[in-house]
Amino acid sequence: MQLFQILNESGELVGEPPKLDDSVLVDMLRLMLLGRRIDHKAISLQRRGKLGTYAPLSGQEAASVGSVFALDRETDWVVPQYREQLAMLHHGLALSTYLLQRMGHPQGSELPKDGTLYPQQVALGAHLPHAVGLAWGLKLRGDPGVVIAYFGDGASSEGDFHESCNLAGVQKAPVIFCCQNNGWAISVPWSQQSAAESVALRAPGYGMAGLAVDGNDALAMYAATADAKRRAQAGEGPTLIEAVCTRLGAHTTADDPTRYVPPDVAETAKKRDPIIRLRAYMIGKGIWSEELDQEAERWCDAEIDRAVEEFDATPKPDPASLFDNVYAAEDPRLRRQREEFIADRESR
Amino acid sequence: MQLFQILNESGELVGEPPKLDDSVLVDMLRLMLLGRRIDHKAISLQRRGKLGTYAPLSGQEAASVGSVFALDRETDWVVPQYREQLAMLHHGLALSTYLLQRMGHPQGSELPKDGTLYPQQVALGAHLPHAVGLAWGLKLRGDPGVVIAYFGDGASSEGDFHESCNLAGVQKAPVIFCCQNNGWAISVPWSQQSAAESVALRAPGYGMAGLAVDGNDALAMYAATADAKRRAQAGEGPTLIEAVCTRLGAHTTADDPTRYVPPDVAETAKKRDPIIRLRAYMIGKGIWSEELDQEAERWCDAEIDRAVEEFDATPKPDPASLFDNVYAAEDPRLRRQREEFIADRESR
Amino acid sequence: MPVMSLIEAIRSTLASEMERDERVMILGEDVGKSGGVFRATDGLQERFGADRVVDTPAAEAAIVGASIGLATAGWVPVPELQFLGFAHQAFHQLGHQLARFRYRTNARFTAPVTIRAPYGGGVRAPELHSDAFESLLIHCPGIKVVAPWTAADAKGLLTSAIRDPDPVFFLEPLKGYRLVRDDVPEDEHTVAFGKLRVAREGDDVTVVAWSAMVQPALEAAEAAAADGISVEVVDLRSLVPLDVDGLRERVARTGRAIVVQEAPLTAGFASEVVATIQEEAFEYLEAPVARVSGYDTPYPMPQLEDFYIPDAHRVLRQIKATAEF
Amino acid sequence: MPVMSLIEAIRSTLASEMERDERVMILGEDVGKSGGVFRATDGLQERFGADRVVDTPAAEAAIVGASIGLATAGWVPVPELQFLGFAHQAFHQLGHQLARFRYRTNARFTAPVTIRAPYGGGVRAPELHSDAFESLLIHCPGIKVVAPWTAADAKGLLTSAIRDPDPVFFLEPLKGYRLVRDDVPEDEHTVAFGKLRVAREGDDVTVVAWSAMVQPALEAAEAAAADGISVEVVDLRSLVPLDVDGLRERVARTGRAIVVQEAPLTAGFASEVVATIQEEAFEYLEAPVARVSGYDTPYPMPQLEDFYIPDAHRVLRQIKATAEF
Ligand SMILES: Cc1ncc(C[n+]2csc(CCOP(=O)(O)OP(=O)(O)O)c2C)c(N)n1
Ligand SMILES: Cc1ncc(C[n+]2csc(CCOP(=O)(O)OP(=O)(O)O)c2C)c(N)n1
Ligand SMILES: [Mg+2]
Ligand SMILES: [Mg+2]
Repeated sequence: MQLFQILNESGELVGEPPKLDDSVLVDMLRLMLLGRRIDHKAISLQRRGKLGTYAPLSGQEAASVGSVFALDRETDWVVPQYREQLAMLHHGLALSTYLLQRMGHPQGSELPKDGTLYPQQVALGAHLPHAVGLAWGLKLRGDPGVVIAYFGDGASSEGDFHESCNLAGVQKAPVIFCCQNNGWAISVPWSQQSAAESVALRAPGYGMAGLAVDGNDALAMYAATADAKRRAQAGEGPTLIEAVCTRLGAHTTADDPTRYVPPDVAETAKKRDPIIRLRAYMIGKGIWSEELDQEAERWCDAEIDRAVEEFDATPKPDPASLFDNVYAAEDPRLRRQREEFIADRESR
Repeated sequence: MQLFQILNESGELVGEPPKLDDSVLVDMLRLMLLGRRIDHKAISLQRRGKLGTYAPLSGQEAASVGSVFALDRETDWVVPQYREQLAMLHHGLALSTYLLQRMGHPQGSELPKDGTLYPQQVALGAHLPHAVGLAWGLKLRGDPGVVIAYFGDGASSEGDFHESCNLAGVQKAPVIFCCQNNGWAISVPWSQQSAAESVALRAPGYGMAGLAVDGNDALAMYAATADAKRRAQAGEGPTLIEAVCTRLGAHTTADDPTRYVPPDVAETAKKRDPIIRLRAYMIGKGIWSEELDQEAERWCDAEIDRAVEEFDATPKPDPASLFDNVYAAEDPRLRRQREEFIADRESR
Repeated sequence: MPVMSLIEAIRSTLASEMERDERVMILGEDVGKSGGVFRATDGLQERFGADRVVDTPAAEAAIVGASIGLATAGWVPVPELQFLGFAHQAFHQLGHQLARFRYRTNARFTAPVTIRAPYGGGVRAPELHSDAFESLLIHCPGIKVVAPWTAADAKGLLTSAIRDPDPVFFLEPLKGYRLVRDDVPEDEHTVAFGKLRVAREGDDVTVVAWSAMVQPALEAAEAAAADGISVEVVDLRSLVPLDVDGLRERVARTGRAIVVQEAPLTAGFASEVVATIQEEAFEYLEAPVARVSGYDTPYPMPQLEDFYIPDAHRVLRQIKATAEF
Repeated sequence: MPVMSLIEAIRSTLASEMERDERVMILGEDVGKSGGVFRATDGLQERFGADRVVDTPAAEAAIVGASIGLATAGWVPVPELQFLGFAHQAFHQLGHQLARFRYRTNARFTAPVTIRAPYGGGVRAPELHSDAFESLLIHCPGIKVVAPWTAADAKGLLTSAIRDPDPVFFLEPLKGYRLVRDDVPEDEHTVAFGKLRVAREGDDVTVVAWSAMVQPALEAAEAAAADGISVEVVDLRSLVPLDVDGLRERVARTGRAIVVQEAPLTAGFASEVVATIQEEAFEYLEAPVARVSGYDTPYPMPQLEDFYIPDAHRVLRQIKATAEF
C-alpha cells in the first residue's frame, strides 16, 4: 500500500511541503518532544504508584501533532480516544489535569471551559457518533468549525465506526476521521484485526475521501489534515485519514508487549521514529540545532515539573463529590443517598 | 455503477450464461412465479385479517431465487432477514409454516429438522454475525458447506454488518453476504441511506471480494453466487454480493409507499420486472411457453391452496406453550409461573 | 379542552415545541418524508424543513450517539427509535455515553436529548417490537425515564422532557396510540417529573401501574368495587425520578399494594417498586407487596401475547388475594 | 485439595474442559497470544492451538453473535468479553439473539455458549471497566447468570456452565482474581445452578450477597458478632436461576434480611432479591428487607470508588439498624 509521504525516513523531502512558518515547525517538534518526555515521566510516576494505568504515545507524536496543528483551536473540535495526550494539550487541556485524569482524580475530568475539546473516550469508537453529530450540528448552524476524531486500528472494527462513517457521508458532515493505525490493538496485530490492507480502503464504501498517510511523517499528516479540512469546509463532507504509525512502547503500563511483539518488529519500529525524522529535516533546513534540543529539553522539564507540582498540590477529592453532576438538579432519591452517605462517613 | 449482467432488460444474453439444465431454469422461474402469487394471496389474507403484517417480495424474486439456486440445500446454509420467503421455501420451509409465522402462530417458528435453514431475522443485520460464526465453524470442522446471509440496503448501515464483514474477512469464513439493495429502507431511499454509490464498494475495506449485480437478472445472480461459493470453498473467504433490485410493492402491508415513492420511480421499477426478463429469455430459448404459464399458475394455486388449507386447519396454540423452550430444563421459578398461569386460565 | 388521541397529543406537542424553540430537531428512521411508522411526526418535515426533521440511516447507535454531538453544537435533539426493541442496538450509547455525559465531563457538557420510542405489546406486532424493557434504561444512572398513559400526560411530560437539561427517555405505549383518548390542555402544559398520578381513589388496596398497565389496573379496580373491595390505582408515569414519598403516602393509606408490569418478572422495574414500598411503608403493610407481571420468557409469538400481558382478570385475582391476605 | 487463586481456578477449569471436550473453543480480544489481559487464558493457545483459542477483532457484537453460529456448527464457544462494561456493545446480540435462540426456533437450535467477563470495581480501573451491571443481563429471559466468589465455586460453576445446554453468563469478580484463594477440588467438580451457598451461619440477621460483596458481608458479620449480633451470610452465586426456596428458608430462620450489591440502587438485582424475599417470607419478617448498595450515579472516578462500593462498615451499620428495628 502506497503511503502519502512528504518526508522520507531520513527526513528528506519527497513531496511538496505545506507552507508553514519556521516557528510553527519549531512548535510542532517541541510538542512532539514534550510528548516523549511525558511518557518517560508518567511511566516512572506510575511505577512509583503515583499514577494509574498510563497509555504512552511514543511513536505516534507525528500522527497527533501533525494533524492537530492543521486545525484552528478556536473553532475546530478535537474528539479523542485515549492516546491523544498531545492533541488534547494543544487544544487547551492542562498537563496537570491530564495527569490527574490518569490518577483517577475527578478534577482530571475538567475540560477547558468554552473550549473545543471533548473528553477522552475509553470505549473504542464510541466517540465517533458524537463527533459526527457535532460536525453535522455545526454545519447546520453555519458554524465554520470542523471536527477531528482520533481512534485506533482496533476501534475501526467496532460497529460504531461504521455507523458513524456512513452517517457522516450522508450528512456531508465536516468531520475528519483520523485512524492512528499503530499496527496493534493491545496484542492483536493489524493482520488479525482485518483482512483489509488498509483502513483507508473503507472510505469509498461511505462515499467519502480516504487517504493512507505515513503517520511518522508530521508534514504529510499536516498536509493531509489541512486538505481534509478544506474539503469539509467546502461542503465536500468527511475524510478518512489512516495514519500508519508505530507504537514504540507498551499498550499501557499494564501491558507486557514482549509476550506478543516479535523482536524484529520492535527493532524496525524504532527506525521509523517520527521525531528523528522531523528533526533531521529541520536541521537540514537550518531551523533546528543541538542548542534547541537542550532548550527544548529544559522547556519540557519545566512544563512537566510545573504540572507535577500542581498535580501533587491538588487536594484529595471530596468523597461526596461522587454525587455531583448526575443531573442538573439532584432528584430527591439521590439527595437522600447523598445524605445517608455523609451520615455514614461521619459515623467512621 | 456498472452492474454485472447476463440478461438485459429485454431478456437478451449480454454475457456468458451459467451452465444450467433447462429443467433447472424452469424450476427457477416457477419458484419466482410462486413468490409473486404468494404475495397476492398473502396480501388478500392480511386484508381479511387472516394474516399479520406481511412483507411482499415482488420485484426481488430473481435476487432470492437466482442466488439460492446456486447453493446445495443439503450442505449450504441460508441465513435470511425477513424478505426471503423463496430462499426459505427452497431450503425446505413449508409454505403453511411460513404463513403461520406471519400469523404469529408459534408453529410458524418450526424449521426443517436437521435442515440447513436459519430462522428469519427481524432485527436488521443482527443475523450477520451468526452467519459468520456458522461459516467459520463449518470451516473449522472441515465441513464443505457455505453460508449465504441475506439482508437489505438499510441493514447495511447497522454496526453488525461491519463487524460481521470484518470478522469474516479475517477468518476467511465461507460466507456470502447477499445484500438485496431494493433502493428503499421503508421510506428511506438509498441516497439517504448512504453516500456510497454501491454497497459492493465496501468489500475492499474488509479484504473481501465484492460485486454489484443486476438483481433483476436471475442468471447473473446465479453466476455471481456460484462463483462466490467456489471461492469460499477454495478457502478464499467471503464475498459481498450487492443485488441491485427493485421493490415493486410496499415495505409491508402496514406501509403506504405513495407517501414517499415518486410515481416515476414506481413506473420505471415495473419495467425491471425480473420475472418478465427471465421468462422472455426462456421463451426465446424455447423452454417456456404460454401453456407452461398456465401450468405453472395451476401449480402455484395448488401449492398455495394446500398451504392455506393446512394453515386453516392448524388448531390455535396451547396458551401454556408460551412457557416452552426458554431453557432445556425449566427452572423452578419458571415452573411456578407456568403453574400459576394454568391456575389463572382455569379460573376464567 | 379538546379530546385527543395519544398519538395526536405527541404529534402536536412535538410541533409546538419545535415552534417555540428553533433548536429542537427530530431525527430517526422514517420520521421525515413518511412521518413515522405511527405518524407521530406526520407533517413536521414539510412544516419545519428537512434540516430539522431528518430521516437517518438504519443505525440506532449512530442516532443516539449523534444526538450527543448535536446537543454540543447547540441543538435540542428529539431522536425517535422506531421501536424500543431496537434500543438494544444503541445500548452502549444510551447507558455509557448519553447517560454519563454530564457526569464524566464535570458538567462541561450536557445532553438535553429526549429519546422517544413506542413500547409494549398488544398489537400483534412482529418479534422484538413488543418488549417492555424499561428497567434496562432505569438502571442506567443519568437518564430520566417517563412512561405516560393518558394523552394529557403525554403532552405534559413530553414538553417537560424536551425542556429538561438532561437526557430523558420518553416511553410511548404502542397499544395506546389510537386507543387512548382524553382531554388535553390546549395551551402550554407541562407535568413535573417525579410526581405520580392517582388514577382512581380507593381505600383497601393500592395498585401501582404505569403506561399500558394502567388500563387493566383500572378495569380490575372497577370489577373489585362490585365485590366490595375499594381499590386505588396509581399511575407512576415518571419512573426516574421515582415519587418515593408519593408511593409511601398512598400505600400507607391502604396497607396493601400490588405492582403491575408488562415486563418479565425477574429484575423488572416492578421489583424496584416493591422493594421501595416495603422499605418505605413496612409498618403499614398488612400483606406482602405483590407483583402481577409478564413472565420470565422471551416475548411470545403474537398469537400468545394476550396470555402473556397482564390483564384485568389477573390483576383482580391478585386484588382479592391481597385483600384477603 | 490445592489452594488456588480465583484466576488460577478459572484458567485450569478452561484447560480441563477443553481437554475433556474438543468442541470447546475460546474467542475474544487478546485471549490468545497474550493469554488475556488478566491471564485467564494464559498458555491455552499454545496448548490447544490457534483454531480453538482465537484472538478476535475488537468487536463485541460479533464475538457474541458469531458464538451463536459457531454453536450451530457444533462448537461449544466460551467467548470472553474483556470487561463487562463492553458487553453493552453486544447487548442486542445478548438479550435479543443469544438469550432467545432456543425459544424463537422451537428448540430447533440451541446456543450452549458461556460468556466470561470480569466485572465490578475496587482495582482503580479506568472508566467503564468497573460497573456491576448484572441486573441488565438477568432481565433478559433465556440467559442464565452466575457470579461466584470463591475459587472452588468458580471451578464448579464454570464447569457446569460450559456443559450447560443453554447460554450462561459467567461473571468474574475482577477484584477477586488474585485476592481470592481457597481450596479447589482437584478432580472434576461441578456446582449445580440455583443453589445458594451459606457462607456463614447465624441466627439474628441474614445478609444476602454475591460475587465481590460476599467479602464485606463476611467482615461485617464478624464485626457484628463482637457486638453480640449473630449474622448469617448467604452467597447467592447463581443469580439466574435464583434459589427462591433457599432464600425463603434462610430468611424465615432469622426474620431479618439485608441484600448487598455493588450496582446502582435503582432497578439493581438487589431489588429483585428484596421483592422475592418479602413475597416468600413476609410472615416471618420483623424488619423491612434492607439494601446496602452502590449509589444511583455513574461509576465514579477511581479515587472515589472506595466511597462508592459498599464496605463492611456500611453493611455493619445496616446490620445494627435491621437488628434493632
Ligand atoms: C468497546 C471496547 N471494547 C474493548 C475495549 C478494551 N480495549 C482497550 S484498548 C483495546 C485495543 C485498542 O486498540 P486500538 O484501537 O488500535 O488503539 P491503540 O490502543 O492501539 O491506540 C481494547 C480491545 C475497550 N476499551 N472498548
Ligand atoms: C435493528 C433494527 N432497526 C430498525 C428496524 C425497523 N425496520 C424494519 S424494516 C426497516 C427497513 C429495512 O430496510 P432494508 O434493510 O433495505 O430491507 P428491506 O425492507 O428493503 O427489504 C427498518 C428500519 C429493525 N427491524 N431492526
Ligand atoms: Mg492500535
Ligand atoms: Mg431495502
